[in-house]
Amino acid sequence: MRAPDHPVMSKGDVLLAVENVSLRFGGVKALTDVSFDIRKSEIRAIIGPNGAGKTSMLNCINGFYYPTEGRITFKGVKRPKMRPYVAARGGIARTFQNVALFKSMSTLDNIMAGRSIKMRSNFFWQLFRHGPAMKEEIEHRRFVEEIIDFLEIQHIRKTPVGRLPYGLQKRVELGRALAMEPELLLLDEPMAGMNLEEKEDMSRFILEVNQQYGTTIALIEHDMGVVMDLSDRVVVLEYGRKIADGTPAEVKGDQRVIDAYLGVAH
Amino acid sequence: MLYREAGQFKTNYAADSAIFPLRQDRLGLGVIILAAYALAFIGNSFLLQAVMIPFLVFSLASIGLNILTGYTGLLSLGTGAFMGVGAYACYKLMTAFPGVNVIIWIFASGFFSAAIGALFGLPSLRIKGFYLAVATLAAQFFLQWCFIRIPWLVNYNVSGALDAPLRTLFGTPIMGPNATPQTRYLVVLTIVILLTWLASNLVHGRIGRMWIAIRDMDLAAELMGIRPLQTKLLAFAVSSYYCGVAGALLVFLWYGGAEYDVFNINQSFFILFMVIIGGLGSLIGSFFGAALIFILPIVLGIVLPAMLSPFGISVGADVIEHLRFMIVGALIIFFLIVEPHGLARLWQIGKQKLLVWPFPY
Amino acid sequence: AQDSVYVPLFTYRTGPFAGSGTPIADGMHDYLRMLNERDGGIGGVKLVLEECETGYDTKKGVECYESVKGKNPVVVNPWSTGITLPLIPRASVDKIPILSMAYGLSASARGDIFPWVFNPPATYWDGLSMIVKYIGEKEGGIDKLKGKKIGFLHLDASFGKEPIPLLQELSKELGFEVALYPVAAQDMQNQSSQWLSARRDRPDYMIMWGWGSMNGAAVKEAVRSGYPMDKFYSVWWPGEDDARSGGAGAKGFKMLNWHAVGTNFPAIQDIQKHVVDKGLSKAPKDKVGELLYNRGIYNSLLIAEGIAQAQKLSGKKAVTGEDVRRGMENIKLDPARLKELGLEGFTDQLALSCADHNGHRAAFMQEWDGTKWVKISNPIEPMTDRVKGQLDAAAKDYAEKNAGWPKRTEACDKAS
Amino acid sequence: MSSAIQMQPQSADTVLTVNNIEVVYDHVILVLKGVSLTVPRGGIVALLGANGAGKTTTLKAISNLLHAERGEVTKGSIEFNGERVHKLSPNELVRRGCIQVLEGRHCFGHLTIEENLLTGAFTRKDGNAAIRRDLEAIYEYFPRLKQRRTSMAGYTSGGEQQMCAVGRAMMSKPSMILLDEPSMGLAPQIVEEIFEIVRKLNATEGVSFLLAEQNTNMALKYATYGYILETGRVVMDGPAQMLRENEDVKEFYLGVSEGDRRSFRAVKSYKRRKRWLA
Amino acid sequence: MDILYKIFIEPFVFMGEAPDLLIQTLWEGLVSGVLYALIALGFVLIFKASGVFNFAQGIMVVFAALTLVGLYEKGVPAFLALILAALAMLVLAVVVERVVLRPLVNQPDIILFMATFGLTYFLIGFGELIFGGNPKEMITSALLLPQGTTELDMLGGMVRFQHLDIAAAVIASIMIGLLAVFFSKTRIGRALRAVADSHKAALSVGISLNQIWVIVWFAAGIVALVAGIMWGARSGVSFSLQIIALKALPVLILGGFTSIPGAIIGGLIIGVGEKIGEFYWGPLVGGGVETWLAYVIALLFLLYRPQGLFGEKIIERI
Ligand SMILES: Nc1ncnc2c1ncn2[C@@H]1O[C@H](COP(=O)(O)OP(=O)(O)OP(=O)(O)O)[C@@H](O)[C@H]1O
Ligand SMILES: Nc1ncnc2c1ncn2[C@@H]1O[C@H](COP(=O)(O)OP(=O)(O)OP(=O)(O)O)[C@@H](O)[C@H]1O
Ligand SMILES: [Mg+2]
Ligand SMILES: [Mg+2]
Repeated sequence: MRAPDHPVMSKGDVLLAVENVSLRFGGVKALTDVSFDIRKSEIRAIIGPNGAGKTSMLNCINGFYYPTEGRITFKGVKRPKMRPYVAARGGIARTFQNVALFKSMSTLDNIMAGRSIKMRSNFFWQLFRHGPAMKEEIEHRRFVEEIIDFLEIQHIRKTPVGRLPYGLQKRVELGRALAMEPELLLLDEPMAGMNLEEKEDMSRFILEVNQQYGTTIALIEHDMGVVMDLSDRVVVLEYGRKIADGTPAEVKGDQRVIDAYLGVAH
Repeated sequence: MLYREAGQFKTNYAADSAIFPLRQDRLGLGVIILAAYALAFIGNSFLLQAVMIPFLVFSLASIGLNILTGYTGLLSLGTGAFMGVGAYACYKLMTAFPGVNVIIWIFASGFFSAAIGALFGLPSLRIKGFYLAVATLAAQFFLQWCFIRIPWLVNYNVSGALDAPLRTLFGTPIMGPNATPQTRYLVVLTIVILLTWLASNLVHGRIGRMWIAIRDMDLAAELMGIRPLQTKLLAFAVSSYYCGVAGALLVFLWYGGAEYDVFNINQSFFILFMVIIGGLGSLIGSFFGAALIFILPIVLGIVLPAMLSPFGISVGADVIEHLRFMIVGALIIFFLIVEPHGLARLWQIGKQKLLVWPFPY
Repeated sequence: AQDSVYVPLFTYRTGPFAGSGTPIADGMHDYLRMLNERDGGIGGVKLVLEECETGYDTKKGVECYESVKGKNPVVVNPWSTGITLPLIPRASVDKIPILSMAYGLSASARGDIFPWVFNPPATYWDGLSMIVKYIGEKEGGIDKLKGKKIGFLHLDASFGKEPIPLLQELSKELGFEVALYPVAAQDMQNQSSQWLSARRDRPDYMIMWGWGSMNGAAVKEAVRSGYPMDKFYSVWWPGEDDARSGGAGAKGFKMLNWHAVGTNFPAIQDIQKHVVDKGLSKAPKDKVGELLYNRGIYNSLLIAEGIAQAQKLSGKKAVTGEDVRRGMENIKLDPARLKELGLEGFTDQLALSCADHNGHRAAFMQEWDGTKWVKISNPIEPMTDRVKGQLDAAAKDYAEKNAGWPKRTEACDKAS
Repeated sequence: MSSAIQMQPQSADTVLTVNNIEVVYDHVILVLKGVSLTVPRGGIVALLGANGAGKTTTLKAISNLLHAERGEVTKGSIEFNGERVHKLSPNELVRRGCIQVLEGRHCFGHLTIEENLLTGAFTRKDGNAAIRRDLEAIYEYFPRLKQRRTSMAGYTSGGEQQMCAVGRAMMSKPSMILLDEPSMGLAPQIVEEIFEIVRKLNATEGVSFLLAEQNTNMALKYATYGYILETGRVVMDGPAQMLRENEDVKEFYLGVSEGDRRSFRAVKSYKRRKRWLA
Repeated sequence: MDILYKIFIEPFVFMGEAPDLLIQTLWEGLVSGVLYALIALGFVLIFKASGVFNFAQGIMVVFAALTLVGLYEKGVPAFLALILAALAMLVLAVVVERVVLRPLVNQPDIILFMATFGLTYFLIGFGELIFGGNPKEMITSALLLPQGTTELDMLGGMVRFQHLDIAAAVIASIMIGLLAVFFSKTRIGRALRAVADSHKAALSVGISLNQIWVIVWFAAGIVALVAGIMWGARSGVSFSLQIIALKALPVLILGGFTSIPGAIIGGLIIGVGEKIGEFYWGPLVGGGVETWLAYVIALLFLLYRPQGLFGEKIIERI
């Protein structure tokens, strides 16, 4: 895979900063005054009980929701209200809690669709499927095949994703997000509904993406084992508020986190 | 055993991304196209004029609507009107510039309906599903009203209708009363094949993927950087282009003159049904759908009396018509139950079974 | 078959216009069937009758045309302006005469330009001029129309709009005002806005150009909104059912017509005897003789006459489309001939010629008395002088715009 | 490979018997290739297996929901309380006490959380008071639902929907629950809560459970018996205790190798043993 | 300037000048609105319960009315014929459920929509086969529906109220009230909305789709019968009535597919809107704007609320 073609930031710089973000839906306060940052090339976990506002946080980051208050800075640029596709083009990709694949398309096409923003050939060439259009198609196909190989999903390349079991769908979704060559990858419970073996595979992919391409990752996950093992830093939300932020070890020991989320068993 | 994937390996991505990767499929397609051309010389005028030409025209319109409804998931009930825009535009163009070959105007007329289509597609950013149908219905009724109310559109004809003046291609009349069914059929066939090929290129490329992405999950598509409005408008424009060309062909190469009323809401429904029955999101399905919805009733009209007469039942044309309605209705339901994803899917399953034949799975 | 003549009948017993289409279809069929039953056909050749159901749908109509074309039809009656239009150019190439009786393209009255199309006995323009003339006379002279207001309630389609240019010209000339009330096909049954507007504009007269269920609904709405029925006129398409639907309030409603209603003619009684009573007809007994049924008879009368004339002129028995076209150009229905046919007094005389495919015959006004139509006027001649200019211009225009339009190639029969 | 029937002798006290079923989707895709299992009355049976092994398909075959997805059982039989399942419509099955919690939540998006729960009681005839009581019980299990009771389910978070789906099934007072991945997307505390509920319902009301679960650890902790499915076949079954101690199960499903929990970071360097069917 | 005056001033001046006509226009609008609402209501019932957009509602209206009139013509007493017509709708509901809906459970909306089109075709053929294509008169007086007109002198003019229209409004309101209560306050009502949301989930909690469908199709059949009587009394009973059903579309869309009150309010807005538009502004462009005005009105409302005035919110969450 090629390195992302955005202005280079080095490891450790703040890639994304969330400052005092609040989000309300009528009476429901999904987020209240949350601040944290994500640094370049780290794996940042977001955890918290159900309904704590984790998904809403990701939705704010990539423009699907507009924060009622507060601001979000990405790569040093404070963003006003923006549409999700602008965020995507700026280098933010994500996967979804409820798989949101294009059900009728094959795995290959799903991942190819992820590359739409990288494709440039104009309508005219598309019409004739010749010249630049075909060249581009093949070039990107090569890239996509790399992802497919990487995720070990060659055997389902041409299967419509609607027919795949849940776990594989999650994997294809990751592939689709990777196809965008994002700088920031938001993963919303990528391992839900997987058994251990598959979780291990998935962890492997996430680590590899992170280490090899320096992709920054924000990860929501309920499996504490995964979170503790993979992440560099963890932010904990409860009822829309941030209750802890720190390294996995710190967070694990935090009494509030134990009360609110982990329970006794961990 | 003739239909097998085995032994056909693809060594490069270009070959693997081909629209018909299987050799047998390519062969079959060639045979069908050849047969279609051959038909011009062996078919009688009823077959060409009353069956094949309209069948092709409706197939083209179905492809148009399929791009919008099937591929992009935007329900439209304004197809009839968009076809009308094409027809009226073509009429204005070819009467204003009689010197230019009419084929050019037929292709050009599509651009007018594309523009109008895109205009009425604007609300699609906000409105979805059956609700979007209202925007297209507004188009349907408003445009139809314009067709009646603006006599300029028909060059102030007293009849208030479109007529087809004589136009030639390479010296042979292709439009107007003197054009033979053969030549018209050949022209329509060529245009339809050409446009189908282009559509197939589009839907198999980046643009097609963007359309399908919008259809399957528009929120996710947007979160992946696909601009929803642009993509939807493009679908509206391309779809209307096809409908517009189909409309022009309908009036000038099939009817040879028509009133505004042929572009009414029933026409819109008619095309929609072809698309659904044929298979949403399938080009070949558009042809199947057109065949089932348009040709089946004709066949029934011929076959039914012949079937009933041996039993000494001679029934009137009206009873035949009633039976025809009932049978077509029942068949539609039947096909939907057998395969809700349309005839195209049935075709696919058939091919899959053939691939593994003689084993069931 | 050698010794038969193939006459397809385009009918619509289905669809939204079936209410008007069915009695016409019955009348057309029964008269020709009667000739078969009673006389063994025309001139000793049997007529092969075949109905083709169009549902008043252009698509199906064209399909019908294509399917009968191969069977050498001697004449085609499209029974819909929408179907007639695409058939006009085809017919002249296929050499099949088209009989669009008092509908279709008015300009096709010009036989020299439209050699294959016939639309007797009068065009819509003739019809409009007759109504205006009649109204004028009621007012005490056509010049008395000055300052009056005439409403024109029409189907918003080519058919309904055709008379508008003439109406406007007449209004300029005679000084009356025109108010247009278009009714869209999909709103045929819901005309409250039109009649509301009529209440606002208070037209002195209302003229209707409607078809199918539009007519019945209009009568109903007129009654509902209290429009004076005796000021309400229609062209020749409403039937008894339409008037009846207005209930008692419809009394006084008037329309143009050119043939009798009722069964009081030997030929129609023959229909009852040979066809209806034998169960060969689809028409309920009490509908025989109603207005639209008899309209169908008139249509068939022209067909039969065309065939008979063709046989006479060509000397053949099994005549072709070309013969019949010539035959139609020689139709001469005078009282003597009508009597011979058992239809004495059924209709006014009609003579067609090579140049005149219409006849521009007079029609009369009839009034609904609550249960039946009553003839209330003498024949009203159309204002030919005022109409002719329009007609010629329209015909010329058509021929010009349809570049390559086939010119008349056959010679005319001078004798007629 | 041992068959379930042999190991768990069919007794009068079986609620559910699945006998060698084959399932085909879309007429051509063969998914289950002869699956047999039994659930004893008052038992908790776990159905384990990798992605795409056919767990969901098995459950849907049992609750007769397959035909809604163009799948069909082409061979074998399923009996619930001695009755052939495919003769019953899904709603009759629910009436007889067998209810399924679908994989992937499937709440009624336009209904509020409370209305969702109440639809669960659709087949009940024991009056409003009893239904209200059970509703309160569910709110007690899942306090989060009580807070969100008037929200439209479509807007609630993934975990909230999952709780809602589980609660909804419990509202029907079933005698057997087919749970498809109940723990998916739930916070650890709630996962435990759910399994506690399973145990409690099982112990106090004798409800039988068939659990398709990826969280093998949990599942085997609470289940009495387990089946392992792989690509449409049962490859192993036995009492939960036994499975927990099986080396293969430990390796693939419990993440314990050589006695220790593996780290997720370590997987890159670690090499797996062979599988059963590979 | 002149055109601006004609658009923005003149119509209002005219309203002021002839208040009687304004009232009459409003009344006509209300009446058509009620009649549109009656048809729309049938759509709503079925949509609410199964997510099916029932294209066949129009033909069901015709079918119900024809059955009633046809039976009466055969000599069946009017009220018995009414009951028999209702029974016929029950039979239809059962057959449709068995033959069409049951095999198509859990299919996409558009497929079910298409199936109802097949049903429409079938019913058209079947209906014409039985009843013939001839228009028939509604048996208004035999059903004891009031006829005649009240003319009120008011505001310097006269306003006419048809008794039949008043009756239609009353009957429609009663029916809508009953249905609204039935569907919002009962267990069945909740189940209905559940079914519309997801067939699969509804099946899984034991809601009997079959039973629900029969109930709503029957209810929609009854609504169709009432609509058929009212429309038939106004413009005759014939197959062309089914075209009118198209007018229910903007009403539905405006009111929201799922809302019973939406159907009536949407109907009134559309009815009044198009009459006022046609009457006061139509002449500026030669009239006949009624054909599309309804859709444009609906479209304007939709831009403001994409799910219709009272429709269920379209859930967008990811
Ligand atoms: N569009 C919306 N409208 C109304 N409420 C919303 C909306 N989106 C989220 N909420 C509410 O905000 C709260 C936070 O939801 P969110 O999905 O962010 O939770 P989460 O932390 O992702 O939980 P889970 O772990 O269960 O997925 C929830 O209570 C939810 O009901
Ligand atoms: N509707 C369908 N059409 C075609 N194939 C399907 C369909 N549903 C499932 N399958 C196939 O059936 C197989 C079994 O799927 P199933 O969902 O039962 O697996 P699972 O064990 O529940 O997996 P997971 O743990 O991911 O939920 C998979 O290979 C899948 O591709
Ligand atoms: Mg979440
Ligand atoms: Mg599963």
